[in-house]
Amino acid sequence: MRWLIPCAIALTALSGVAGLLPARRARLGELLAVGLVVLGAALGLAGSVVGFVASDALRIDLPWSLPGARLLVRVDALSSMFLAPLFFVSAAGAVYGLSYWPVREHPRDARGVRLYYGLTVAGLATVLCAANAVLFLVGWEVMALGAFMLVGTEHERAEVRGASLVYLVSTRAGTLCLFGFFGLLYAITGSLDFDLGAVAGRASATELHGLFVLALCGFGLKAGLMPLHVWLPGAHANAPSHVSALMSGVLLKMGVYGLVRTTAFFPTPPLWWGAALVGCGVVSGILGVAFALGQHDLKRLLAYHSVENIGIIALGLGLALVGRSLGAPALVGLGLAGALLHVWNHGLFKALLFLAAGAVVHATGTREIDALGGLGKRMPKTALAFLVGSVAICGLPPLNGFVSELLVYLGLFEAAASPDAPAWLVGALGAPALALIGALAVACFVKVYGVVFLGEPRSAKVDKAHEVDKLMTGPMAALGAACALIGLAPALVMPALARAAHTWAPELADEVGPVASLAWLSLANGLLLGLVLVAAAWLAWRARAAATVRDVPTWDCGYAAPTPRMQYTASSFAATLVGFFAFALRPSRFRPELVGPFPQRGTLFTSLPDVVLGRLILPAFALIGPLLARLRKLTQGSVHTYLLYMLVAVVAALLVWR
Amino acid sequence: MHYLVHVLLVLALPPLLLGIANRVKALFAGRRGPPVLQLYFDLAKLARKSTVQSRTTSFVFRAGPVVALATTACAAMLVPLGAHKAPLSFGGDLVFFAYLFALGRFFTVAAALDTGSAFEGMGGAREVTFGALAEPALFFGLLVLTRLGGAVRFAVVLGPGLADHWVEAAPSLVLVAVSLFVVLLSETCRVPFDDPNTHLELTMIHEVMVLDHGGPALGMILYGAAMKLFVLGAVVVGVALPASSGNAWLDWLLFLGGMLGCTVLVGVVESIMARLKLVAVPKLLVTACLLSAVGLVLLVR
Amino acid sequence: MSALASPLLVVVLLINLFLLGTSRVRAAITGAAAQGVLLGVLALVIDDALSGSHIAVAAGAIVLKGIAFPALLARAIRDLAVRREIEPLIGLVPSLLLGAIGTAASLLFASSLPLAPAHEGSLVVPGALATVFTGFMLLTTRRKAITQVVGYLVLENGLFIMGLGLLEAMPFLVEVGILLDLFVGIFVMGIIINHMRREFGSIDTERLTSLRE
Amino acid sequence: MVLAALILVPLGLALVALLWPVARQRPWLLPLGGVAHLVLSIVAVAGRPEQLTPWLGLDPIARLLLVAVSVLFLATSLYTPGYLALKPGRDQRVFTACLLALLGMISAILAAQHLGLMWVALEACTLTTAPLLYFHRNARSLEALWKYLLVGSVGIAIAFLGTLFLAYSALHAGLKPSLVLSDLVGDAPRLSRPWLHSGFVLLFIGYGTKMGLAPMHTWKPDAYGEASGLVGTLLAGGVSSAAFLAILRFHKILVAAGDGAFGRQIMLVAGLLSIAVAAAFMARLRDFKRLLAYSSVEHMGILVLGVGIGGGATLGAMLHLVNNALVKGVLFLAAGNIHRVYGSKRAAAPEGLTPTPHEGERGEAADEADRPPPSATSPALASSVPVSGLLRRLPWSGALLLLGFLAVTGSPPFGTFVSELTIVRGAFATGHGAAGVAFLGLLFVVFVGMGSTVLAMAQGPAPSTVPAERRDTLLTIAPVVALLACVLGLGLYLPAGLQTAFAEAAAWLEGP
Repeated sequence: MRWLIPCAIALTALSGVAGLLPARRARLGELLAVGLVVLGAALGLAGSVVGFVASDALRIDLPWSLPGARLLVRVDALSSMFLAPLFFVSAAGAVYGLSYWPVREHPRDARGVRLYYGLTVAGLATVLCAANAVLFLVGWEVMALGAFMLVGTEHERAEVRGASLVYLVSTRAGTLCLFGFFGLLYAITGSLDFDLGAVAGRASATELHGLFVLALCGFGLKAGLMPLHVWLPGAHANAPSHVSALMSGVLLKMGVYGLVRTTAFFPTPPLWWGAALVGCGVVSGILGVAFALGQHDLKRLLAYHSVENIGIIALGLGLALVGRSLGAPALVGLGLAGALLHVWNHGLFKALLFLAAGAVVHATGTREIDALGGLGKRMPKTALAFLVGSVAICGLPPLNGFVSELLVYLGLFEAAASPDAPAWLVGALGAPALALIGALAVACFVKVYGVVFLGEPRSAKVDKAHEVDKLMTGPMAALGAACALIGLAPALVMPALARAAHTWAPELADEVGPVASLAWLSLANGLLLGLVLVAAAWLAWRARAAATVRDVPTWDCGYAAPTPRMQYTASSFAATLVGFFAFALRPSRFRPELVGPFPQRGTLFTSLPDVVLGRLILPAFALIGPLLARLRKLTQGSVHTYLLYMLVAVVAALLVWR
Repeated sequence: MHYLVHVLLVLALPPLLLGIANRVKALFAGRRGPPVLQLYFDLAKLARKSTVQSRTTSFVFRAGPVVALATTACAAMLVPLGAHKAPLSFGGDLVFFAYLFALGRFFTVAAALDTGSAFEGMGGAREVTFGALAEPALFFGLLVLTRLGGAVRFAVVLGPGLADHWVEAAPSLVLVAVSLFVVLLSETCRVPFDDPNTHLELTMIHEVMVLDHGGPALGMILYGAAMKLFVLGAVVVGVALPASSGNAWLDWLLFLGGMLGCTVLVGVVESIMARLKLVAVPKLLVTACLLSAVGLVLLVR
Repeated sequence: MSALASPLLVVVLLINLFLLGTSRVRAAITGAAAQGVLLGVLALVIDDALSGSHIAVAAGAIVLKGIAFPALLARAIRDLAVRREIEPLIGLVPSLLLGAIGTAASLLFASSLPLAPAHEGSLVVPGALATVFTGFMLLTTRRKAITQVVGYLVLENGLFIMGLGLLEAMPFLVEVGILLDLFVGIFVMGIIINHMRREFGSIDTERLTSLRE
Repeated sequence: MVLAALILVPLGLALVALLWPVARQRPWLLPLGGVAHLVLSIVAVAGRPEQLTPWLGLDPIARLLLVAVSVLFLATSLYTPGYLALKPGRDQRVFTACLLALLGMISAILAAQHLGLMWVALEACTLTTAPLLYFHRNARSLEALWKYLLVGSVGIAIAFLGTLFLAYSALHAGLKPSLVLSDLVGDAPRLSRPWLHSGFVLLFIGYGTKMGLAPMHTWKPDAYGEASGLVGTLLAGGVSSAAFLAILRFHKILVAAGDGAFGRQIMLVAGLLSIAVAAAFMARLRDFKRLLAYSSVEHMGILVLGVGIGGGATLGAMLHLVNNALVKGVLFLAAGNIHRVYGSKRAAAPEGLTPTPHEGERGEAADEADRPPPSATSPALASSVPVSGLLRRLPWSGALLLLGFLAVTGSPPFGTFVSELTIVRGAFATGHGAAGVAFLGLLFVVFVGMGSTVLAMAQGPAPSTVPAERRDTLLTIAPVVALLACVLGLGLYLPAGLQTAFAEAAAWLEGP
């Protein structure tokens, strides 16, 4: 029992080795590798269930000879909260990968993909059950580097190389922040273990500020909080889709987990921590979805939605922190439960969306939204999966996204009703922001779904697309079913949430959030579905009663010869909304010059590069690089100069230190 | 018993409201106008008609009207009519209510895009754009109401306590009522946001999205739109007219009176105002948002 | 401490200035040789008692520093037909001035260090520092590789002076090792100069700047 | 006896190598020497020999380093026959002999307890390296050699002056001047402070030159850039580490004198300066061998910084000493393989960190790194292609380079991670928070600089112009894999013996 999770980690870590069978036996190796991942995931899921009910049964505490290290494995409800989606999504992704990235189609890198996939999953699981900083960081980096190798799978393409370098640099920046964080924590507590008790009492104000800033940067970089999200769109867009699903669905959440876990060390955090997190959440949420609106690349668009959803999670977590600072358990419970449930939900629906997007890419060979269209008829299962994912990610009832957003909303309304100025400000800022985020998400996903799956195909390749096979639709079905289950019966997951929240803030009562109203929500959802059924049945009955003519073109206000090219494009659809946010998004337009009565053929092209990366970080690099290069003038090859440096060093050192 | 009345009113009354609004407009224009019950006749006729569907469309096209109507009907079950409780009430029903409309919008716009027509795409784009701006305005209003009421449910915020709050926080509530009314006009696609009477595709929002629908589906759309007006009107009336007479049946009459007033107001606005230019629409919605926000600030000051 | 030591050290310092001021390579080599011989003599007179190690060190210094190295270097320039150091990097007069300033600074620095009773008032420490500085100056300002080697030699001479005060701290074996290292070092440098001539046709170190960022 | 054997056996083998008649067999003397040395080292370390003479003995740090250098040399020596087989026509006789002599000299530095002897051995190291650096016999290596020799010799001379100052500090205190370490440590409290301090400064700069600390590091890129990978390995992992040990021995005297803070302050500043200089010079550096040289400068800075911070960071520095020595082997040997196959030391242009015209307006900002450096114009390299696509073209060497890069930058779970984390938390725990933050920031700059170049090499399409017959061989890969495994092992598990060895080393340095 104790070794359930470590066994799962070992199985997944070694799964890729099984995949290294010689080319003749590649398919067997592939099946073996995926089988191991699935087996490991099953053990892991079992372990995470145990973690909810009997955390102590999974505790492992062994000495480890490295300085400061201990093999301290602890699976409490908080870990389980993150472990469960990890294992679920990774198993789904692994099965999907069998058909999406087989050795037969990718002889050069499919084995590597499977190897790194297993390692990444193992790293993720290690992060989640480590209760010692050294173990945590080992898991952290295995995860990050495994994902790096996965992102760089198709490194022959320059775009992929760029994305993987940006990812590597970003993840290292985060890891270094964590070095600092744990170093500082060690300086305060004298230990690198997570069983710290209250840190706050022993730390000075400056140290507390430092700790939070380091944690926010380190974990925020991984989570992709705006403006630390720079690596995210490129990495998600360029990785194989099941990897994108794993990264977006689970890997980002490690940043959230880190924040949740480490803030739990502080029973009364400074108020500004929560406020800062809420601020980050609002910015990430709104700008994330705004960026998503302007994207042409299906997977980049989904990636920006991850930024948005992480923003929602940060909003909930920030609310919980504010609640803890102010001693308001209602805020803590609702905020945290909302954030944690959204971790599950986002893991499920974003993985679903990425898998569906991957199916589209697999079938059509393009990620360009404006080249797609009409896939709903050609890939009905994929289209349905994407529709479910879209409705869920927009936070619309009756699916799961709504439940977590509802919890956050309830917390925000609660905060807004508080007499404390910081609390009601958080509520007054958060609730409308969340509403705006939701509405923009609807706009964005209607756009994607409409342009990709509805209407007519915009290119010949798309026209010939076929539905993907069962290995790919199966995982999508499983994820979609999970979305629906949580949406329709949210009360089922409340005990788990309550335990996790209780682990985070022991002062909370055993029950967080309005379980009763969630039961009512199920009823309301049932009513909604019933009404939909009734209306649909009526319409079907009427359609049968009166003849329906189907074989006609779209009316199009009487235009006789509409072509697919005349359809509304994704860019046009989002143009007005993107225009509203132009101050932050800085979209660029390439407008053809039309001159004369018979102008040349021209193409309007808009693009929405990442502002933080494109306008801030890369220019900064471009600025600093030559500055540093200028320093090189100091070593122009003359040995005289070098000797002079030594003389200067001797004289200066003797003058300074004697 | 009263729940039954609630359901009956929700099902039967909406088309009448549109008839009244049209009659008001006709009066303002000095015309006689169509009969007040015209929409009932239209719906009956549409339900019997056959349909023409483009070969481009899929099941999503038919799901649009279905979901739009179902979400509105579901929302109607959440809103207390006057002093009477709603059949369905739970913590967070306000949020559920708001998101139901978003769900309806999602499928309406998806259905529009399913036709592959540039016109309907354009309409869809406008719909989601203005919807995105109306949402924060609605939530600012809800914030004010929940802060006054102390819980996130219609039963509380529009409950008996509201009358007392009118005494102490009248300015905030006035602002919120106005803001909600603006949201109502926007959500139901009335002037000054949209003109339900015009058929000039390029300037329309809602009408242009449903160009390809016909027959029973179009009937569902029209019925759903009317019901939406009814539901949102009930919310506005609930905020603006929190009076309770003590007698249950008298309360129903009071509510109907309120609805009549609200509908007449819609008609009046429609008669005395011109449709806004599309670029000016966001400004009005932001104004509504600010009104509620000011209401909130007044409350916590 | 013998009375002869200080005058000898003054001569050493004068040779330093001469080395900084001369533009002829051969003169520089001769100066270094003279300095080497002087150091050998200095080893004999530095302590009142004369021990075996003193004699051995003196002999080693005279043979290596006074004869072997200069001969090696002289051979190199004969092969190369190098006569003059072209204008040093900072000019002869400035380098002389800098040398004088350096000598003064060395005196100042040495006076800030507390001296052992035996060296009270002697020029051993300042002389050593000034000579090291002179070596450094030659190394950093002279273009010809060969003059740089002379500079290195002078620098080592400075160390030698310093070491004279501490003869008893250095076991004989270590002393031999040091001289051997020095010998091999100069020898290797000589070989490199030879290769350089073959490779570049010159021993001007200004040419050796292709390795850089 | 064992200690003497550690020095004399390699020297004897060097002599044998000079005389051995069969060229094809000669390189195999190296693994022989490596094995013998490793066995002797283990005997020496395990047996804890009594200090036979006051001159020779192993202090705890030397114990650690001896084994590390021995392992490093063994790996290098196994690599060498494979390497030399690919370089026919070169003077293998002197090369082999010098490699063995270098091993003997490094052992001598490690075992020397007399500071004069240590100096002699270090200088001898410099001289033995000269023929190794001139192995390729071209103008560039000659230039590198000249700089190496001149800068190194002058540095060593300064160190000698410092040694004399130290002896003088005893003389001034009225003690019998001695350069035996244990005498000096014992008399430390009575030594004359001004002489001690000035002496330490001089020693630090002198031996710091051999270590390659900024600003005395200038020889390093040139020498490492022109040296073959295996010579770079021994210089970066062996000689530099030994020079660090030399400094630590003087620091030990300072600590014993109760003046540890003085030394630490210097080391703190010098460490940060070295890391900063290395970081600055690594930015956009495409010549990967010079890049590795700057990485060596950086890591010497980290070692010095660790000791400079003191407290728990000292243990980190000790760990890093061993880890860095091993990981340098991985990097230099892998780089050697790559250089040999591609015939180029220049990495392809990295993607991703320069704004494209679409992604900002600075697209056309002059990228100075894009201008070919003077080296590219030399005829030997003019025709060579920039290195890219290693993972496709040279999967083993490419993967080793990538992993070595990750290891050298302190990625968990490599040993370097443990050491760097220990240094960081030591910094915070001893109140050097600013130094800790600066350290982390500089590590990031280093990572960006090094990462963009290494990635540009590892990734991308394989160039078609590289001759197909050049590929990785077992002998040029297996030793490197073994070294990498050592580094990885040190990051996962420290055997009890090693654990105490590290603790003892730190305690020796910090303790009375």
